[in-house]
Amino acid sequence: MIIPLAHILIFSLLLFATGLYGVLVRRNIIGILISIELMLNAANINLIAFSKSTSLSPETGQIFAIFVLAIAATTAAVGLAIVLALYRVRKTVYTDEVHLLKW
Amino acid sequence: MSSHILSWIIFAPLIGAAAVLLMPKSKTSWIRWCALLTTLIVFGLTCYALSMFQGSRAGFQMLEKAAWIPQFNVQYLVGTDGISFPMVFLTALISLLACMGSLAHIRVKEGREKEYYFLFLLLETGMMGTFLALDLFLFYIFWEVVLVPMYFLIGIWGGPRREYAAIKFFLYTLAGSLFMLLGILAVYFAASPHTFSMIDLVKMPRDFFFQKIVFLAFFLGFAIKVPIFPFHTWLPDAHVEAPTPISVILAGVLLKMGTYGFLRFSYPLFPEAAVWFQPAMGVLAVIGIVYGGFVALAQTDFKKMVAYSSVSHMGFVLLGLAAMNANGFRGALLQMFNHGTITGGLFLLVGVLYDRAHTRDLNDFGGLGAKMPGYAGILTFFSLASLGLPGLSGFISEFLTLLGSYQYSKVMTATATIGIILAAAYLLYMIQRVLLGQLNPKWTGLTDINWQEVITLAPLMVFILALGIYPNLILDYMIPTLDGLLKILGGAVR
Amino acid sequence: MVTSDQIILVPLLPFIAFAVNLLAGRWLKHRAAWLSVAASTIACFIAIPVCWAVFQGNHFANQGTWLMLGQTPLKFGYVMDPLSSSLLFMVTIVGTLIQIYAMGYMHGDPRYSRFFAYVSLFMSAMLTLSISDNYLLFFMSWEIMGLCSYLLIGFYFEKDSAAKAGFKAFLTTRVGDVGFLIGFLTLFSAIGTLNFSEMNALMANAHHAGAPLHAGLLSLAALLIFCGTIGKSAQFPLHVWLPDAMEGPTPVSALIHAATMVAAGVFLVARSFSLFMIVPNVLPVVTVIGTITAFMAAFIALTQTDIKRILAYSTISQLGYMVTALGLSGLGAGTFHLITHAFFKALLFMAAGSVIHGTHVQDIREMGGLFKKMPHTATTFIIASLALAGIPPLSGFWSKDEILLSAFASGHKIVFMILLLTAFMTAFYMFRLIFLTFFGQPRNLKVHAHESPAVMTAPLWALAFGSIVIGFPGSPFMHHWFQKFMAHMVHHPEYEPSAFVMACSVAAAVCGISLAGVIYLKKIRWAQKTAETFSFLYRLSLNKCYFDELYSRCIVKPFQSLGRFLFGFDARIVDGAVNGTGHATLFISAVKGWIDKYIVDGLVNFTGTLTHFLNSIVKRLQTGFVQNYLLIVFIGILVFLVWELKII
Amino acid sequence: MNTVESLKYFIPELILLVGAFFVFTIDFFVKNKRIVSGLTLLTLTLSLCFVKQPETALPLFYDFFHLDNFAHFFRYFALIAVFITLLLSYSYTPIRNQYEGEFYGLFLFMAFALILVATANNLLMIFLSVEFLSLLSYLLVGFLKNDRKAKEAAIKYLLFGSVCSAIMLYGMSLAYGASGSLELSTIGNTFFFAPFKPLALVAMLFFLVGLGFKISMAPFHMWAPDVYEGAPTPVTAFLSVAPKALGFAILFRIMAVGFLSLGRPPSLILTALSMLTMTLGNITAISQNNMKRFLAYSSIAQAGYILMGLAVLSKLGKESILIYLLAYLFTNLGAFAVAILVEEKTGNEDLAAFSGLSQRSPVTAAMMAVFLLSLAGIPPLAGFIGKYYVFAAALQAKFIMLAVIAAINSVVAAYYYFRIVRLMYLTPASGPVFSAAPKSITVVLCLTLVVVLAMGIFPSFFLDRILS
Repeated sequence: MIIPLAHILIFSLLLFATGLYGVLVRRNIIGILISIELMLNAANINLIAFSKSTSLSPETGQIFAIFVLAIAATTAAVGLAIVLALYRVRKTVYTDEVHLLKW
Repeated sequence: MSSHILSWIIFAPLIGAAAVLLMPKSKTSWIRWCALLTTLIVFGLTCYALSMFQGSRAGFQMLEKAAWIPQFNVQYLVGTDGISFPMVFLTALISLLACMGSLAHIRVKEGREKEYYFLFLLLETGMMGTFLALDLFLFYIFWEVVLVPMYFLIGIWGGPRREYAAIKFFLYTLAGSLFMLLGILAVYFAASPHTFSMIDLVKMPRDFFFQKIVFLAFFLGFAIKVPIFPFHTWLPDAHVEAPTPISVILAGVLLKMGTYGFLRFSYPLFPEAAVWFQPAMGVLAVIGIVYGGFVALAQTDFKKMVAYSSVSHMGFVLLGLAAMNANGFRGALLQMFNHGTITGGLFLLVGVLYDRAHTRDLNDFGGLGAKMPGYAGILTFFSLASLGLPGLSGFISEFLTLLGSYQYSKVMTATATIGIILAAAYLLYMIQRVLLGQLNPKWTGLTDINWQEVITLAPLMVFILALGIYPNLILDYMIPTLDGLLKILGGAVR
Repeated sequence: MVTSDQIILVPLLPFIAFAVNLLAGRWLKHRAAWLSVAASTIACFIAIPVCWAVFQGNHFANQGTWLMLGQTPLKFGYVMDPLSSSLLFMVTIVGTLIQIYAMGYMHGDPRYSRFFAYVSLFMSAMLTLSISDNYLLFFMSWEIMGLCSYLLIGFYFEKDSAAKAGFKAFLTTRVGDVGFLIGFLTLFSAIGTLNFSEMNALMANAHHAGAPLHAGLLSLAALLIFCGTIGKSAQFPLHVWLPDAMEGPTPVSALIHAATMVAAGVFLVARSFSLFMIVPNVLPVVTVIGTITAFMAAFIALTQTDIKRILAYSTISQLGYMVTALGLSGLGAGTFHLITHAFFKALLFMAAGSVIHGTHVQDIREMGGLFKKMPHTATTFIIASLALAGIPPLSGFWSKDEILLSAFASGHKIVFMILLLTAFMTAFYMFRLIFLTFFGQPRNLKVHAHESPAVMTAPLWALAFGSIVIGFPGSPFMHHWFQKFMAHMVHHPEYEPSAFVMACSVAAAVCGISLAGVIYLKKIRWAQKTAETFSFLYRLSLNKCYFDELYSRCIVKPFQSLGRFLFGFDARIVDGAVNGTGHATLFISAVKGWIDKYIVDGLVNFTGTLTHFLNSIVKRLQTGFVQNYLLIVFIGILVFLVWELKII
Repeated sequence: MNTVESLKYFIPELILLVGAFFVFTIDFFVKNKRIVSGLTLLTLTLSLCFVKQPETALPLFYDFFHLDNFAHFFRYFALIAVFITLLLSYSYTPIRNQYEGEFYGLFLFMAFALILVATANNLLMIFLSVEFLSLLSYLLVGFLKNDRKAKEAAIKYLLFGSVCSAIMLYGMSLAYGASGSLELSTIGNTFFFAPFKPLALVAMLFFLVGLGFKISMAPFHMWAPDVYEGAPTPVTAFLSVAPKALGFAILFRIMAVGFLSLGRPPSLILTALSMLTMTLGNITAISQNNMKRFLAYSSIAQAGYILMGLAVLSKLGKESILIYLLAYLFTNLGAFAVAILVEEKTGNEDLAAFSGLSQRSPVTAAMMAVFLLSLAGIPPLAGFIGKYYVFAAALQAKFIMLAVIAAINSVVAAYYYFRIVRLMYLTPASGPVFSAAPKSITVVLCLTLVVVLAMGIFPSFFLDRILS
């Protein structure tokens, strides 16, 4: 069965939107980090879908996706490290409690 | 070509400034004498250049040329002609006197002489460069260089509202000059080959619509500097707050940069647009004359009154420019010079009084004529020159201006003459309030003007008297160039 | 032997005296006066031979380029023609005599040298004006005279009234001067020259051709030039400064405000006579203004009590005579009266100064019976008054007769009647002054009068001599030499002498004198009675037609004064244009200052305020919540997406 | 060009990599951190020595990297920026702790990452290098231990940056889908054809988000003030200059190669963004009282001016970006050097610390005044040359409205720059008199001052080298 490209794209767009929504409304930083992962993965799905359908050399998109996964992991790692450090000094992981810097 | 006299004139103050910078802060007398010596040398150089200047020639003289930023075809191009040379001479003179005035008047805050004289000399370089640069880019650089020292000089050594006045002056002028920069760039890109050199640019024709737009851009820059109504409100503040010698420079030289800009750049580059804007310029000039006069009349602050009188008098310059005929131009350029000497002197005199009485409230004085006869005489002299008494220089420039503007528009001239009556009114009213009447017992302790101050004022008086009696002394240098400019504008020399 | 070019020395010498006195006055002290008098005397001795040569029918002129007006050179030079030589003759003599007199009068003044410096400068300017050959030079010296007038009126500047009077004088005349300035600018644009001789030639050509070149422009020019006269010669409605100018030292009043400077306005019209003759509709204006001035001033003089003010109004009145004469095309008559008037009016002032010097009061009601105490002063004063009243064969008779003749012969009967009435009033008020001052009994015992020193009385006698004889050149005894002499200048109508006019003139003068004698020597009550009967007219005259009060009333009770005056409407204009100039404009300028502060500056400040306002909004976006930032990013993306899709 | 061939053009980068690892290793064993810092400087110097101008544009590593004159300029730029930042860090007390060596090592990586960004020529490489840069930045911002503000700044930076990266990545996927390639040139060629234009525009917008975040372009600038305030001051100095410049470099490359064929719309959008950025930056800067925050807003506004050069997308525009960035590099680092000095001496980050500086330390005040004037674009200083160039580029391309808005903005900018000048010169002294400045800061100050002046007075020398 071949899933039409449009379906995949709509799915990825929904995934991206979900991620964006999560980023905008979650208060927990960990949650936001996870939402970011969703956004990255939405892009990944796009890349893979396109690599199959339109690309001259299908492997480039897929390789890109693998790199993105790696980067996502790194971002999460750094992010969690910083969250940890933040928690150590501020005793919170909620964005609405982190607003010392403003105006 | 062979001698670099103009470059020396421009950069000698800079060398002096560097020397001041290298001196130890505590040696205030060294610093003072160094500054005075520098201004004196610049004046000497200017006199030397005067001896080389050929008044009968119309074009640029003593040109010096070197590539500066070849990527943009920017040249170090300086030269002088009958329009700029009087201004250079005026700058050298006023700077020298202002420096002498600084020695006498300025109560330099503890240990800040060094900064003061450094900035002062830097300012002189900027002014000289502005008047001598013939490359638009170079001109702009010098134009801006003038601003910064002025900001500090007003801001640090000024009166109680100095910070406000300084930043107001700075921002106003900067706003104008940025638009001028856009105009300069537009001219540059419209020229083929791209160039900033006035010598080449003058020869190129420009599209009429383009001229109008760019004329406006230049106009904004120059109008704020002059200042033309309604861009004048920075002037009273700056003048009032600035220390005396700086007011002198401001009135004596800086205001002229605006009108000089019209003569040097706006008119030759955009002759058709200039003609198109002629009525507007004339109307603004007349408004400035009358308006400045009225407001000056209402002032109770001595310095503010003189400041507003500048608005009125610079209006005459603009009126002469707007007339666009031989007499108008001559009157305008002469008025530029004369206003520099006269108003410069008036500001010095305000300073003399302020140093003694520590107030400038006109209503507070009275009867000083008996107490300070020397001061009274000199103040009366300058006031009379300012109100255009024949025999003193202010008259002849106003007369030529009016003659010129009469050929252009009778109504404007008639309205402008209200300014003459007003000038008499506010100046004599000032004299009445300061010098005449009963002596206010508060001022029994005032001493008369001293020799140092008289020496500062004397050269100005000599010029005022000499030009009033025989204006050709300076007009001879101006006429060929101005007539040449008139030909560019398409008018016949009548 | 004097060559004509040495005439330049005439104004130059006093100028040198001025410069030296000004700079070195502190060390010269009383020698300053000698310097000025010497300069003036030498100038006199240089000038008189040249004038004499001109009287013989010669004509001198020379000029050099001073300035380029466009391509036209503007030449400055002198011209010695009948007109300028007459004036020069009068000014040098009268000026020198007054300066000699001033040596005595000003003796002991702390600013003695300054006084003589100013007077010398004035002499220099007046002499330049007399011989100048073009409008610009004329105007320049004209203005410098104005300055000297200002300085000398305010000479006792510690007195507020003196300072204000100077201010008023300068400003009022300046209004006229500006008119004059525009006037000759207009003239220049019409005929392209400012030179008198060239103008005369052009006008003569135009006259022969039938029509002037630019009739409209030239009329305008003539009217505007006449504005200068109105200001300088204190004609209605700009006359208000002259009475106040009496705050100055008396020699100044004699020199500047009686003999010379105020006459310069008349001289200006005489100088421009070819222009006035050729343009239509201007001479009637001149006549009307002159007549009104003559009558009004004489009317005011009737009731004044300050000795100098009476003389000041008398001067205004006589200047009105001269202007009327010129307006009636009587160039010879006007100029003649100018010369004679200078002599006897200067004498009157000097004698009045001598009285003041001797009594230290100025109010004639406090004087009386001074004849015995100051015989020289009194005698000369009476001689001058007789001249002024027009008693033959004194000089004033001949010149006044000429004016009346031109009014009569040219058919202006109303003008003639008014002038005759004025002559009557003139005689009356002069002799009222004399009888109150020199005759009767001393009314104030505190006044201890004494005769003035010789340095003052000698010039009085010299001028008295002049007042007697100076009229002869214009009299039938010398076959109206002066009028013929003037006719060389510009073609103008001449009238046959008329015995009727002479008789009327003498009758008016004699009536005036007798009436004054009857009232003020015998029936002093009549004066009061008359005043009560015609209380309206009396008060009008006493209050100088309310010209001065009008202004202050306008400020205090603007509406009260509205219907109250005979000259209400005119006075209102006066108020606006002259008296109130300073204060009215102060009000306007206060408003303008407000505009400046709130509107013009406000626009700029508004930009600043706007920036700060935006700042306060934009700043609030920076909440510190990272998700708000991301929301803004999201909104930004949406906005730009929509926009992008629109521009495609 | 294959890997082995490419390596010989890659020596400076290799030196940096090796140096970085070496520094990390040494840091374990050495107690005297001066040795570590010396080593970092040595590495940078070595790297600088080996930088050679390519004769032609080189497609390194199978055209993953594109080393042309443009990239070459940014190699120098990155190395100098890092070099100066390190000098600044040496005298910055809060960094002095046991992790000091790590800090230096991270900066060497940073230099490496910057060069990668400058040369990247492939969507994959662009993504990777930008992410590398971002991750390093997050770490450096949050470097200070137990600093509440620093940690907050780091987490905000990370969240904001990651979201923007994700959006950009989504855009990349769309571009890839539309063109079927990750090569910028191929993408550019494909977009020439009409049907792809809407998709291309969306992709471009997403690129603008990801890179606009790097260059702090409004409305993607919101992180900047908070992060700048929270980060250690030398890092702030660095962030305000280097990543921003490299962001411009890569954005220009993408716009000029990838999206040039879209014609006018990109220019229009960039013009709007430019106006928005400079206006927002300037307006907000007016009321700031914290020096770092103040400079953050100023740097946002400056980004707006540089965007003018980008918006016109012409040759002159490109030159104007390079020149503006160079002037900005030295001026801004100079200003930060003074800010660090003042912070060190007074322990206060507020603008008030500058009041009366001219009496307390005339030389420092004078230098600061020069830097501020240069930022305000007053001739004859470097900043003016930059501003002149962007104005020239805008006018040449007839973007008159943009130029006028920029001119008005310059006046507003002058107003707030002069606030500090006023504080330094016009208000009475308060606070301690300065003793001698640390040597490293003195070096930085002298260097930047000389360049700022020289570039203003003899710009042709610099223009020759940049534009050749």
